[in-house]
Amino acid sequence: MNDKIDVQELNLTAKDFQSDQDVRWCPGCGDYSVLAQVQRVFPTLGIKKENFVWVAGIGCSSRFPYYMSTYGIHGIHGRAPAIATGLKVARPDLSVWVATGDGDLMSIGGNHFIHACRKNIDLKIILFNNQIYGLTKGQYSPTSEKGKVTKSTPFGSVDYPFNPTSLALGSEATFVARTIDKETKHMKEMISRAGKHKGTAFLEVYQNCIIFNDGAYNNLTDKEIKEDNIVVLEHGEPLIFGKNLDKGIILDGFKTVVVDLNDDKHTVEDLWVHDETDESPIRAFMLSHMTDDPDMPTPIGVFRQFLKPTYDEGVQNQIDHIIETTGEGDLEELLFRGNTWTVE
Amino acid sequence: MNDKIDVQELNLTAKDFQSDQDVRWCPGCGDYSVLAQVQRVFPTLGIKKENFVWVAGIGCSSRFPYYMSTYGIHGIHGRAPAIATGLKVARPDLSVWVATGDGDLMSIGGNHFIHACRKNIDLKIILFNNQIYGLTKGQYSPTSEKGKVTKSTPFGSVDYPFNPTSLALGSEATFVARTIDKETKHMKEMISRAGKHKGTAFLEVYQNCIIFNDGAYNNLTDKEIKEDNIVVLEHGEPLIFGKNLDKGIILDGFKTVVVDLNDDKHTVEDLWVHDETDESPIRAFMLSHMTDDPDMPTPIGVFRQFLKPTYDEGVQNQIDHIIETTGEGDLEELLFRGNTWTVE
Amino acid sequence: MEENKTKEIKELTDVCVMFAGDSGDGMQLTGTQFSDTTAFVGNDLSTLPDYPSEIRAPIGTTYGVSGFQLHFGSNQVYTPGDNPDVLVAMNPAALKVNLPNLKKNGIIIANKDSFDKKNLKLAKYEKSPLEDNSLSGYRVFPVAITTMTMEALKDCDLKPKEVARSKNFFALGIMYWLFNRPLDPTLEWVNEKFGKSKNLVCGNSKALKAGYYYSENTEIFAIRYRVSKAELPKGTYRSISGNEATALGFVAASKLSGLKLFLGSYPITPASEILHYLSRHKKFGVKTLQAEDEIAGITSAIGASFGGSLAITTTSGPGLALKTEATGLAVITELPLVIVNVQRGGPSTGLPTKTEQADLLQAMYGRSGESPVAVIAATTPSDCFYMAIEASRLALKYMAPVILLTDGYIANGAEPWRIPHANELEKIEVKRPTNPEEFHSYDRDENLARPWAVPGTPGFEHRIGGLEKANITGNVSHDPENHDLMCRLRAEKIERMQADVPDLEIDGDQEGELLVIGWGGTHGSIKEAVIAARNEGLKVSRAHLKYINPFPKNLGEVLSNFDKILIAENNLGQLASIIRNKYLLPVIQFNKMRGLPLKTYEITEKISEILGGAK
Amino acid sequence: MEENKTKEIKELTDVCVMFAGDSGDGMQLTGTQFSDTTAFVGNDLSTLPDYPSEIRAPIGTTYGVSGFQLHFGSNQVYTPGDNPDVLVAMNPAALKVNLPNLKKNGIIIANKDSFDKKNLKLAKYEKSPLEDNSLSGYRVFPVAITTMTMEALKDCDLKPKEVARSKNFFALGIMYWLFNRPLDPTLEWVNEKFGKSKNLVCGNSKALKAGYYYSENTEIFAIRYRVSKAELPKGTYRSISGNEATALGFVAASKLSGLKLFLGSYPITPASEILHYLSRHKKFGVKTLQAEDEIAGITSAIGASFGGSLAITTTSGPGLALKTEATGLAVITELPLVIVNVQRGGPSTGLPTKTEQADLLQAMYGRSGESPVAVIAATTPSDCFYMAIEASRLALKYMAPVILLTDGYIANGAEPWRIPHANELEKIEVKRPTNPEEFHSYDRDENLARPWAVPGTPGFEHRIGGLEKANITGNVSHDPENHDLMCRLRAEKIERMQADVPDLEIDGDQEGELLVIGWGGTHGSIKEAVIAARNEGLKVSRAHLKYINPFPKNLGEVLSNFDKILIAENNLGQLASIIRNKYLLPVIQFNKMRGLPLKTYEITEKISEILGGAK
Ligand SMILES: Cc1ncc(C[n+]2csc(CCOP(=O)(O)OP(=O)(O)O)c2C)c(N)n1
Ligand SMILES: Cc1ncc(C[n+]2csc(CCOP(=O)(O)OP(=O)(O)O)c2C)c(N)n1
Ligand code: SF4
Ligand code: SF4
Ligand SMILES: [Mg+2]
Ligand SMILES: [Mg+2]
Repeated sequence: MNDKIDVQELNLTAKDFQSDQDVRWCPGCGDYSVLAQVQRVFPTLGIKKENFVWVAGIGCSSRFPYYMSTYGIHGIHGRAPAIATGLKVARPDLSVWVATGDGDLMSIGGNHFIHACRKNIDLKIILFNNQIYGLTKGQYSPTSEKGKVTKSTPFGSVDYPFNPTSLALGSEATFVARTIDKETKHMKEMISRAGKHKGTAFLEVYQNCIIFNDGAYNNLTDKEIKEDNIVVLEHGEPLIFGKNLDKGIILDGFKTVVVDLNDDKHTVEDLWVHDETDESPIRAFMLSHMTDDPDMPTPIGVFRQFLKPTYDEGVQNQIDHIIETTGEGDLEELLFRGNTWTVE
Repeated sequence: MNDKIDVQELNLTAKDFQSDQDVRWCPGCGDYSVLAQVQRVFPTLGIKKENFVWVAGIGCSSRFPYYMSTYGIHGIHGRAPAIATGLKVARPDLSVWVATGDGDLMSIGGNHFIHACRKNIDLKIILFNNQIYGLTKGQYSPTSEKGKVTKSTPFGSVDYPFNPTSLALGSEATFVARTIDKETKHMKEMISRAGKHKGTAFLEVYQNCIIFNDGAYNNLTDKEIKEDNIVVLEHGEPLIFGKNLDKGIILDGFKTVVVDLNDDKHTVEDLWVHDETDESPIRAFMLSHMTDDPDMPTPIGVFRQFLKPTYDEGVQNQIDHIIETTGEGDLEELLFRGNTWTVE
Repeated sequence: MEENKTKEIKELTDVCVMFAGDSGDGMQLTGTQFSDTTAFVGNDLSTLPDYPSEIRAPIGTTYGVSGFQLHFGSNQVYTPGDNPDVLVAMNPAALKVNLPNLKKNGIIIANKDSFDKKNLKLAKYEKSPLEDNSLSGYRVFPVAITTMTMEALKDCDLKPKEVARSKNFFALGIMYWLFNRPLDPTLEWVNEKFGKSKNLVCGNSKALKAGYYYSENTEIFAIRYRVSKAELPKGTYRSISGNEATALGFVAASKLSGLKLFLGSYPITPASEILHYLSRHKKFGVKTLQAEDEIAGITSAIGASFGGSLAITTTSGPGLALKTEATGLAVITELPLVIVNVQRGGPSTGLPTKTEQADLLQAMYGRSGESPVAVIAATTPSDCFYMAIEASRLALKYMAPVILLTDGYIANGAEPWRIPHANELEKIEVKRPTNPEEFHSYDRDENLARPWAVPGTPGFEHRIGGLEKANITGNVSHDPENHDLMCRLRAEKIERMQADVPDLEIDGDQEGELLVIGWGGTHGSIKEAVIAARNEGLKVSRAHLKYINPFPKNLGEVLSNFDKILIAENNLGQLASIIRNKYLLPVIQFNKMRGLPLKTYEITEKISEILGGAK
Repeated sequence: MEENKTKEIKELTDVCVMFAGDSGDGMQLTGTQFSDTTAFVGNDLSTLPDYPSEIRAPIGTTYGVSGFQLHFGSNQVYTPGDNPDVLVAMNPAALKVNLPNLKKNGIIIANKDSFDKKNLKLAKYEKSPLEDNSLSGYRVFPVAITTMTMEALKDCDLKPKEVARSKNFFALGIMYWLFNRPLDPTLEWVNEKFGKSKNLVCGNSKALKAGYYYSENTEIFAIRYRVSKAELPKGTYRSISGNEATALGFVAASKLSGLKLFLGSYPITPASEILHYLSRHKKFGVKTLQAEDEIAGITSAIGASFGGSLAITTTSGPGLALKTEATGLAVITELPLVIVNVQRGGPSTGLPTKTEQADLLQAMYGRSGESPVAVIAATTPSDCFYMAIEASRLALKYMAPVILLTDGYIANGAEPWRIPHANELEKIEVKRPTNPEEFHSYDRDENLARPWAVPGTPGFEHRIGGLEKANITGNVSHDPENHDLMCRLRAEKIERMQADVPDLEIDGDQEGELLVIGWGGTHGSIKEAVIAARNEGLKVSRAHLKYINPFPKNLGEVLSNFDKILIAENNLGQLASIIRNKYLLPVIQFNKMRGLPLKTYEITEKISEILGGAK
């Protein structure tokens, strides 16, 4: 990507990123909050407005590009990561963002997702995970909990959900993070960090669908209880949580255990200190698995950030190197190359 | 699946599983060895011959069903897990096996693979991983190492490979194992264990493609060095390897470290003891990541085996329960159900 | 219920009404209740739900308007009507969107309370149309629906939001009064639906009654209308939508064939309801798999078909596109499979909630290689039931994939259906090979069908797959002559289905100057248009195709008996191109692609134009 | 090289030879060398590689036979020939498979050493056909190729395996002698290819020479043949296959348009080589992405197209099927995109290494909704170069997807190509909108193309996508009339391309009794068949279509000038159905689906049959 430009010089505001189209999500939908934060973060990234592109699939959340005044493409269901891959590989100078839903990315688009992660394409993928198919009016999704009663599972689903962060880590994603629609400040930071990462940045947003899956994240958004159910990951900091910041997480072999900092058995020193930069994804994978564990709080924040060359720059470098060392291609030479003969 | 039948009674032999079709792989191809072991294991599983079905996609390896005298379907590229899912859900009484390649399963078929794992469909998936596209004559695959020079990457690939076992674990597969084409005894055991697992059983076979990627696994098959490069996982046993069984693996926090059992610093007691039955996939994930680590030996064996209800039985149970409690459906009743009125 | 003697009652043969409001106003529900009651009192009817592709587009905007159109009468009714006689507009946006369509001098019942500054602005009205005389060509009845509903419900102990949500029932009450319909069916429904919450029962019942009695007791309406019972064939009836009928048809086919039903599907508008309906029928052993995508939907069905199930997959256009490759696998493996495609507006995502008929050529030709499949189409909501059975029968008898085309209009629309008895439905025979000695996987019976041996049957172990197979033996074969033969056999097999296709019937004279032809869901529009043309004194015949591949045997002959052929389609001429190709006839086309059913009057005009005007 | 004066030399106008052996015997390489040398000496030629779908099917079996057929002559040569005059059979299986095709009295050069018990049994011969008189209708030359190669190479210090692999060059040496070709080009090639290994250079050169001198010095062959230079247009030539030409064409189009080339593709036989060739051209800034599947292949290309690249995707039938949905997205977003489909035998996996023309209808109609694209087809290996440029030009000028059809035969087959100079190729103009004030994303120019504004350009930020868009503004629109309009505009845009389509030329009389029509890769077979028919005294004209959608302007008129139209296709009549549909003409069809090019003589027979026999 181009060198960052001075933010002052760009002089952009959130308003500059609002498109002239009316936003058509249901009143109260969690998607609004993501839109607002993105519009707030974009002016701060040091990237020219015309160099942002939003790519989406199909779903409520995938309407996102229409509401941004950047370049954008509303693609077909599940294919946003692949469209974005082509765009980014062809144009490494652009900042390419993907807006997608849990059906779009985890169901039909699963393959493109894991391959984008594997290749470490420099994309920012924002997953609006509402654990439901919104746009098609409420079927269960691959992130819905087992036993979910929906239109397509009237007696409860019998399959197990994906944990999107685990899948991303299994696919070797270099930036894996999570936030919640209601935690706007936290979300803003996560979007900004994703935007600054070089490589595939995967940000899962827990998003409430007020119509078809209202309250799916109540335990993480209800003011009364949320602090006991969320642990905020911060690099270099111990894993502390709870209303009174009196709970912590320690490691017992390969098990994470919640401890009470008020009993005299444990102090802050004993706690697991978060290290997001670890090259090995093991720690991040453990954190991710805390999500599935009813005894553990749900982590939000950056699980992992690790830098390695991206696919798109690899492709570009190969070309640049060859042109540098052997010169640019000449069509005439190419046409007449190899075994030729002449008829007089 | 039906209750197992007495093996004696079935009285099947390897020969009973050989089809009348000539096997058409290249002489020396690693696929032969898998075929031979499968034909040896099948008579021992206590399943009637007519209840086995092989499903495959497209690729050299995917020709597998033609060479077995069981029921079989040679599908289309990448879709074997989905075909097999439909078959198994419709017919939970069958033992359904998938033969697939690294292109078939990890490239075009990635989505069906991760969803089969997620749902825990009772399938046995055998991945013939030769790190190359064989049938299409030698393009790199998603498991090829970075920098690989092939017909489609004449200057070397710039993407990173999948580690299939990591991906399976990220998708919550309940049985994850690996073996090597040349290790026939070990392979036989792995096939047998996969066959006996209830749930998605994923077995990766390192398979040599003698034509397009010969020697990809030389370090694991060359008699001279292989013992220093492989660690065989056995449940309840410490991780020991090396020609003289004098190396071991210990855990240093989240890092695996190779130690020399001959120096006086470590004894067998210090070593990591393999526990394949752990509910949490963290340990298995660490083992899987050893594969990517040049300082560590490559694990073969069962990384993880964990039992939870399968999707196909969940579907069947729901139906059985409803029929049991409310009776079988009556068409006449269904047609005339709800608001009706009569015109005289 | 007593009739109010003081008001004039006018007899009508048919009426078209439109309920329109915000996506959150419950218009679909209101429309459905009115339909059910109307069916109950014995009218014939046809409906057209029409909603935005957003779930709840912002309140008060024109693109958030949800509508439900309903046409009912004392004669048979074939379409939801071109133009409503009555418009119920719950807010300014609803008025704005639907006014252009309303008949001259039509009735507008408007919720006066919602015509406030905010809503007027959202609908982009400068002034209130209720006050600026712009509606002078209509009979306008502004009613303070919101206020009166609040008033009526004040004792029900409901939250303001809940009260607001009940105002649609006040409007429904008005309409019941106006068209002389009983309240009881809806009151019963309310009791059943909300039984658990006394307050909601109170609210909805009171709102309904309040609307009714308000109309009766005030002077606002001078006239009431009566639409007498239609003369319908004797029998027991229910109201049914196309998607529900399709689902029921497959459950029936499963029973009739003795095979378990398997559906592999991925949700997509407007096909998802088939998945929803079928997933309820566990009692019938129906297995539904919500797959990870459309490809897994069809390939899982292929797996289930190999396993011996009656296997189906359901989708809409973009999903059918994704199923093309796998359909080819079903063709070459010669497995029975039904693919239901509920057509919607394309190309690509297009107009996802609107209707269209433009997937016909995709169904016919959208596969690699010579890859013939049977293609049939349902004509009305209830016809979906029979065509689902028919598709299953053909697939099982000929061991081949069958594509059943319906469309968003008949899938969502509803009509009264004279329910057949289970024992009136013909059984579907399923043959299984019995002698392992003589078994060859690509042997053929008199219909060219190969034997269907299923896993679990000892002695019949065999392998099938996507590589070309030798005829009879089923071994992989690269033999050039065998490939040529197999390509022709697969095509021939579909041709042979013609034996099962009923002759095409002509409505009207068997020969003459003009025959109007359509297929699938345009049945009602064309039928009504032809009736209208005849009423204008025009001589015109009509035929409607349900079998496209293969065509009915007599189609060529039928066509040859008319001087001119008009083909009316909700696409740019797809059936026309197939007919031209097969019969080399210079057909005339009528094509509109508005995402809506064809307008009857436009077809009538076209007929009139061809025949040189009304006679 | 001196000619051997003692042997008779016979002059021939054209010869068809077949090199056949085990998949591991190097027959493709041998054939290619013979072709290159033959082209080098100035013959015209046409080739047909034919190999099994297994990589190395078990040695000695009939299904493991790999063949390379080559037709060369002193006149222009249009096909690889129906029946070989000479068969080189490296083992019994190769003889068995190819004998049925050999001309009566044809020459068989057989590697006697391989006709041992084991190989005879593998080929299912009871006795050696070299000894049982069963080949009496042919001129058989059994040669101990293996033994003599071993003898010749004993000083090269090669492993036995390497020696065995050189025997194909011994056979090649025989053929060079027999047909009077120089050894030098191949010797040079050997030096270049194996330069690093002295031993391999030694082995291959010695084997080649040994074969040559063996033929010269023994009495085995009494006659040599000469095929004189063909009269070819002046210029510099190279031998080129269709896939290589396609790749070169796109590199050229990239240069001519000034756009970077992006290929998103997934490997599939017989299209993979285009990916292979293009991935080498990094010097030209070409970016190739080997995608995870065909859907990612095309959607990544759509992304790249949005980003301003010349974007293409390449595949074969089953892959085209997977690209259908995304093609619809390219249609509705009106982005330039070229989709190359190298057709192979279908349906499904079918005959993956064989040729066929049965994806035409899929290309035309295989998408949901009304989703028109341009469809053009290349006729010969070298024509692929020009058609790749043409496809790019149309896509860029009209902002629309273009499908370019080639097939396995022309993709793998090779012919001499008179190389054009880069400056002879017409530039491709690419317009970019310049005034942000006046920019509307669905505005249209005189060709109905919308403006192509690319990310990174300030002031032109806009959104496109799969939902229907309002004409001009490009806003999402559910307006019924707009949808109808847009469906018609998209169709009209493709129609307008007709302005760029050259008139169809007729080979032969401009009117008459019979016109033979074909399209794409059957060009050579039909041309040769028509020449043969004329040689029999029949009057017949010929025309070959390269543009199918839209057709050339004058096609209707051309067709109307003939009493009868014969359409010859390697499918069951796909072009015929389109022509019948458009022109309502009762065309006669000639269809064969054998996975091979059409046989010239069969078409000639058909012509003769239609015209009532030779005159
Ligand atoms: C090929 C295809 N299949 C199915 C659909 C129907 N469809 C549209 S969005 C969607 C899923 C929406 O769920 P999600 O991605 O979670 O987004 P949300 O609406 O919840 O934000 C589906 C199944 C489609 N448009 N295209
Ligand atoms: C839809 C489709 N795309 C592509 C192909 C071509 N193809 C056949 S097999 C294959 C990959 C083979 O690699 P792998 O799965 O690793 O199997 P192997 O041959 O190595 O055993 C490909 C790309 C195909 N047959 N169908
Ligand atoms: S349906 Fe749910 S996800 Fe969609 S816009 Fe409404 S609230 Fe949001
Ligand atoms: S090409 Fe490779 S994988 Fe395929 S059969 Fe030959 S050796 Fe085996
Ligand atoms: Mg969702
Ligand atoms: Mg492979």
